[in-house]
Amino acid sequence: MIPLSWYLILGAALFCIGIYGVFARRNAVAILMAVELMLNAVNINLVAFWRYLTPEKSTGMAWAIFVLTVAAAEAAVGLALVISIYRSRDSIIAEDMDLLKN
Amino acid sequence: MNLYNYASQTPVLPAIPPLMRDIIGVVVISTFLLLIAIVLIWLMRKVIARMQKRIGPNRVGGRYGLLQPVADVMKLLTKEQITPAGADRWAYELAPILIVVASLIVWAVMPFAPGLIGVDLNIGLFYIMAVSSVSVVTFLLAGWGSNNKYALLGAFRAVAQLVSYEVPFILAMLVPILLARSMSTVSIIEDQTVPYLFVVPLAALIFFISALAETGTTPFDLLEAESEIIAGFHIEYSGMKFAMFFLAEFLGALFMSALFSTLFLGGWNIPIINLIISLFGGQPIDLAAMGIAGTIIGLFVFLAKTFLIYFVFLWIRATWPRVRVDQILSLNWKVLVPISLVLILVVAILDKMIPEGTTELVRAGLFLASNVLIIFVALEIMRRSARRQRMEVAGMETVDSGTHEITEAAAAD
Amino acid sequence: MVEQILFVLLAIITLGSALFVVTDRNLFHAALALMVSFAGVAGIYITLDAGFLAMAQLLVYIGAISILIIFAIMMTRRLMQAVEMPFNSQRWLGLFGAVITFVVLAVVIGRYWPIAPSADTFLASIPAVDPEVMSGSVARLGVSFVNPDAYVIPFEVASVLLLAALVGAIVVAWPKVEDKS
Amino acid sequence: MTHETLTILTWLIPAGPLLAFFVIVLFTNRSRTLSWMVAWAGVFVALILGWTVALNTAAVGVHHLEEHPTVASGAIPWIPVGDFFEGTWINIGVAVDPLTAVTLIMVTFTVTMIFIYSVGYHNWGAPLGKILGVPNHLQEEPLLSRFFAFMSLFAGGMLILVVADNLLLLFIGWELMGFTSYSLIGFWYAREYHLGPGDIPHIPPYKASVKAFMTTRVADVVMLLGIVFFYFEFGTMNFNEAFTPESFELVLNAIGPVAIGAMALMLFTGTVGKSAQFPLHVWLPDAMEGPTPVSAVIHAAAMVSAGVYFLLRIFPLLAVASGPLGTQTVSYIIAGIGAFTALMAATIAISQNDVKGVLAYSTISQLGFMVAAIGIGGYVAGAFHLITHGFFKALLFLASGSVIHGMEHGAHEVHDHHTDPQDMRYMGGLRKKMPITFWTFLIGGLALAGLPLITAGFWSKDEIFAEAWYLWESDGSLLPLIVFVMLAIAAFLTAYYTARQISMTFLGKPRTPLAEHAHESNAFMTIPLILLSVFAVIAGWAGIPENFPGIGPVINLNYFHHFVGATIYKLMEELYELHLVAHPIETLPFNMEPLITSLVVALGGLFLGWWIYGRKPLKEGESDPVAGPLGPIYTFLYNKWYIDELYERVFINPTTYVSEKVVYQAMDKTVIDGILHSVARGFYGFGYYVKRFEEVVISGGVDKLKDGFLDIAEEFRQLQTGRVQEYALISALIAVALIAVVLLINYGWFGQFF
Repeated sequence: MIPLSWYLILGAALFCIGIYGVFARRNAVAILMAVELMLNAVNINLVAFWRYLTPEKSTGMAWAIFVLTVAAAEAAVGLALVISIYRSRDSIIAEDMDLLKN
Repeated sequence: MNLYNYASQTPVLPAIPPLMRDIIGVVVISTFLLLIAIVLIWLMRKVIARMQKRIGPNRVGGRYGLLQPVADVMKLLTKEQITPAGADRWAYELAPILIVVASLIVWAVMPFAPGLIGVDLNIGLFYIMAVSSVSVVTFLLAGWGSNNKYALLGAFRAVAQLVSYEVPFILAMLVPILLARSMSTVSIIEDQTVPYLFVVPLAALIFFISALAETGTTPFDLLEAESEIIAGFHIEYSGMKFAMFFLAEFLGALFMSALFSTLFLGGWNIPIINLIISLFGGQPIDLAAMGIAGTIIGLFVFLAKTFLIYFVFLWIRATWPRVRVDQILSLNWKVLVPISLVLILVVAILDKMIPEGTTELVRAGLFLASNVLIIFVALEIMRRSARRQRMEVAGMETVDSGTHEITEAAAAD
Repeated sequence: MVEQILFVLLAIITLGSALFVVTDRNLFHAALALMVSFAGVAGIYITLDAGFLAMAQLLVYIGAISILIIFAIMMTRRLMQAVEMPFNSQRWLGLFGAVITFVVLAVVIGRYWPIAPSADTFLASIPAVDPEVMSGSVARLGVSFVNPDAYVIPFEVASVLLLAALVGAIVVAWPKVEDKS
Repeated sequence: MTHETLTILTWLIPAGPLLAFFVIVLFTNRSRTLSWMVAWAGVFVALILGWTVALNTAAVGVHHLEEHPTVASGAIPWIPVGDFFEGTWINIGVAVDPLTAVTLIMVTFTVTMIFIYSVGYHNWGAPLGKILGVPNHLQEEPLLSRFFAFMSLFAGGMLILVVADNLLLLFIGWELMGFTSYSLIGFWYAREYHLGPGDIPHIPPYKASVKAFMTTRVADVVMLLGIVFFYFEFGTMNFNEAFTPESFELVLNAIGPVAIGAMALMLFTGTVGKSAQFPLHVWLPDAMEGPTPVSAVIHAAAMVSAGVYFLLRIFPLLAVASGPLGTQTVSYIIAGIGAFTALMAATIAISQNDVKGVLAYSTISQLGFMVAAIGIGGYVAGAFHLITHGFFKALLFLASGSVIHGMEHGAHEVHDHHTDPQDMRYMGGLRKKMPITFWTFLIGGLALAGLPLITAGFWSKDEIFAEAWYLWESDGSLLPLIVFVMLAIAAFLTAYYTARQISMTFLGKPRTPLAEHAHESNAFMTIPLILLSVFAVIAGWAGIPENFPGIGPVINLNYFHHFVGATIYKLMEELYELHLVAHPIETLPFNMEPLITSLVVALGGLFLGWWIYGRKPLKEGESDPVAGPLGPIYTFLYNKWYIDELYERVFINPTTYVSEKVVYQAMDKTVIDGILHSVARGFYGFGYYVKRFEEVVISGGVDKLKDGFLDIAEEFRQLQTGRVQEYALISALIAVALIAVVLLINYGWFGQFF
């Protein structure tokens, strides 16, 4: 007896927590973690819709898998960027990375 | 598949309500494993001692030192629990629990005998991969938690090694999955009319090597190289916590041997005997159809195979030296992963090329032939590259064939 | 009833650890909480009969991504020793933004699928399908990945993306070698 | 496997090499290693798919095939004919029948072997050669990428030709091979020869390539006319649609025997050019100027086989054209040309000293065998010899290339770069130096000579002899007997010069320091030799007649005969009942005479060759022992019957004269150039004024505009703080606000919420 909306609300909540992390954290690694949370929220929605609406198709799961893939790639590249930035400017504070200012 | 109606397939204890049955199943299996670990300790000490021309434990409990492990456990239980200063309490306390949990729950999908299995997931092997990859985290917890350089170094080594050996481990697991067209351990066992060890020996070899690395036994025991980073990530642990790490290691080794016997030796099944029988035109024995007797026989067969493989583990552990960390990683990335990728490709293509209706033996023969071919080619390439490296080390130049032709050709133009 | 309790527990675990992730000062603990949150999401998948995805979640997120994150934290940990402000100047505005986003989303969801569980409303409970369909879902997934009418192109593209990410990560994180000449 | 799957796989067979060609040309041409790997990948894909298709075709079973020979076929509309919408379309498509299957097995395998071999032949891994366009001995070929690109294109063309189900697609593959053979023969475009008096006459590769291209063009034009004629009469180019009894009767009644014979002969002319039959055979010996893998792939695996394969494809047409209602002339011409070519080339081959030259002429002669067999109506015999010859001739070419490689190695060791490493007179005693090459070459040579009962060549030649003898006995026409006799002599000479070549190359003592210092080649080259030699032996066993004394009853399947015969079995039966063809596809009764003949010629020739050359090998500097006794005949043969000189006088000189004097000097220089120059001046003057206008008006205006934009931008840049999180927050807030507004509007402002 779990309504679909519960899953959707859960996904929304997770997404908003992630988005708050992206807005407010200073540390780049923390921002990456928050982004991973947001991706998870998306996956919850995909899987919930798949299970409730079209369980006999494989669409939802397939796209969840793609999101997983993208998340892995994103984590790898993002953390590599963090490390190289840390090497070059000795700081991973997102606010300090404003080379594009003006 | 629902993890929370679990072990519903077990024919034993049918009367009890499902939840009770599940709890009983979990308790029985875990207790059995935790107890068998004690036997394993004694076994390891005895076997390795024999291999090293020693007698091994021979005081406590008769001249075979049967009670030695009990004494060890007593000692470990009564030791003082020390928590290092500046330790990250969370991680430090969590690590031993998690590692034992992780090494226990993988057994959920291990078929001990026909009908005697925790739960027959249709993605059993995938479950094993996932859980064993989770167990990597615990090393990091331990290493970071116990605020200690050596522990952190050990954790780094362990994670690097385990994460990179995940790849050939999983790739080698994919080959039986391809052959059996299923990820369920039970159907893989039932599919083996010929044991996969004789169908795809290369996959078995790769799986065995990477299993050694996964369990961190010699020659890949860098994560607890006593002589370099005194016992690695669990250096700061004492008493029962240390014992839990130890326990997890033993269970991991045992699980790897059980998995090997499941994937490549036919698990509780008796394919070779059935093969011989059917060659003489007899009716092959179906243990699954024999009820409780079949279960008992299957259990014995399974345990026999498992302990055979575990003995090989001990053998290697007792005889082989430790390799360097760069050697470990280059072995993984330059040898095992490419070979296993090629292997998967070949197996898949061959599986499609063989026309329908060819008998099992012919299929097995073809796969075996392809494996042998790959092995030879790989050995040849490795030999050449090794020779090139030796020449570079010796500082020899490759023969520079001459400027003579060039002037010649220039004259010709 | 059991499902609801289970779901609520999983949701609490997930959201709580997620909050911990975005608020905790100690990044290492944040990463641990992240793992817990991932595990909670995996549990959610299991309640949705997507065991394969749950395992994939464990394998990829906990087994790979979290490990990566922890490595990054350890490699940049000299910064973490100094206790610092975890939030930047726009934290209150950010909080407001997040909350308002959640409100809007909740309103929309509430409009279409009522929150309260009651038997008569649309999709009030997980629709029952015969176990064959569920047990065959992984096989269907696999087929749809290599089926030209389904997802073979995205699948290949994803593999190329992974390769590119691999190479790119190595290239970016490679230490700068100052040439001797 | 289902019909559809098989068809898709068949479409994909040529795709691999063609794709490899484009990938190499467009992307990987900078990296030689990557290029050959890509080429290997393409050809391996072709191998796997080709063998899968072939094996699945064989799995269908002969009896079913005899009823429905085409196991896979699919076509797509390609060119609209006449009106785009109502008009018909020319379809191109693929079809697989037993003939395609066996050819696929042979072609894909040999081509793969040749690709593997080429990597070693071009010294991959050795230090890089410096000079482009000439062979860099013992150094890596600088143009390796180009080489493999063209080789892939060539293989793709051949595979297209093999799987094609219509004349048009077949012709496309045909021309692809024509072009690539041109560019591959001329691969060492900068090579020049400084020949001494005693040396073997060579012409430089670029001339050889032009010669090959031009000669085959002559034939292809006639062939194209034939195709047009075919399409005009039959109304389709698809073999399965065209070759039905009804359409044959229709066409025969419509245009009569002479015209259909002319059509057959026009198509046959293409084969004459491609398969180097007299009088258009002159290009093939000079085509040896290409690298040896090219010689192998052109003269054994692919191109020359394509001509014969084409003849087999249109065999029903030939059979009808020379059938009872047709004219015997067709078969007389085809078989006569084939037999004469076989004999002439064999006679030339006995006097050649170039190790590849001998093989070149033996190729011509063996092709003559096939064409003669087809000419007298031996469908299966021709196909069988095509397949076996493909295997052992590729083996022989690769082995000779390995010999040359070893000799070049020796030349490098002793720093002698004037002795021709291809000249057999300078070889000898290589048996000890290059054992693997020797044994494989021996196997190939014996197969070529037709060593009885073991080698593949024996079975296929014996099939041809048996066919000819049977036809002579059955309907007593004189043609098969003549063919029989000529081919017998040719086979004798074949065995003779094979023994001569093996003896001069491998036996005895080294006659020069080059041979003294020769080395065995690397594994890249030897492994294909070994694999090919296996097939050079066992390929023949598939065709042992069931009524052959001793072995036949034991094995008791003439599998090849029934399998390939199934391709047109049904069609020929129907045509035979309509009295359109002289014979259906029938199993030959066993005759002693052809067997004895082939035994005698093979063993006799081998023995004679060994007696003259092998028993007491040539000493250093000793001339050919038969040169003395034969006298002027030897000179005549040595100069290849003076055919090249003849063509030079008759065709080439007048053409060059006319083009130089009349066309170039008179027309081009004076008339056309004059007109062009005046036009150019006019446009130049006009362009000057356009330029001025552009400078003043347009660019001036653009500058003004730019300055304006710069000033605006100065103001706006203040907004950019460079902090990602701020951007994210702002955009998110805006988005949420928009959504909120939309919702409010949607739900009638503050109407019934919740």
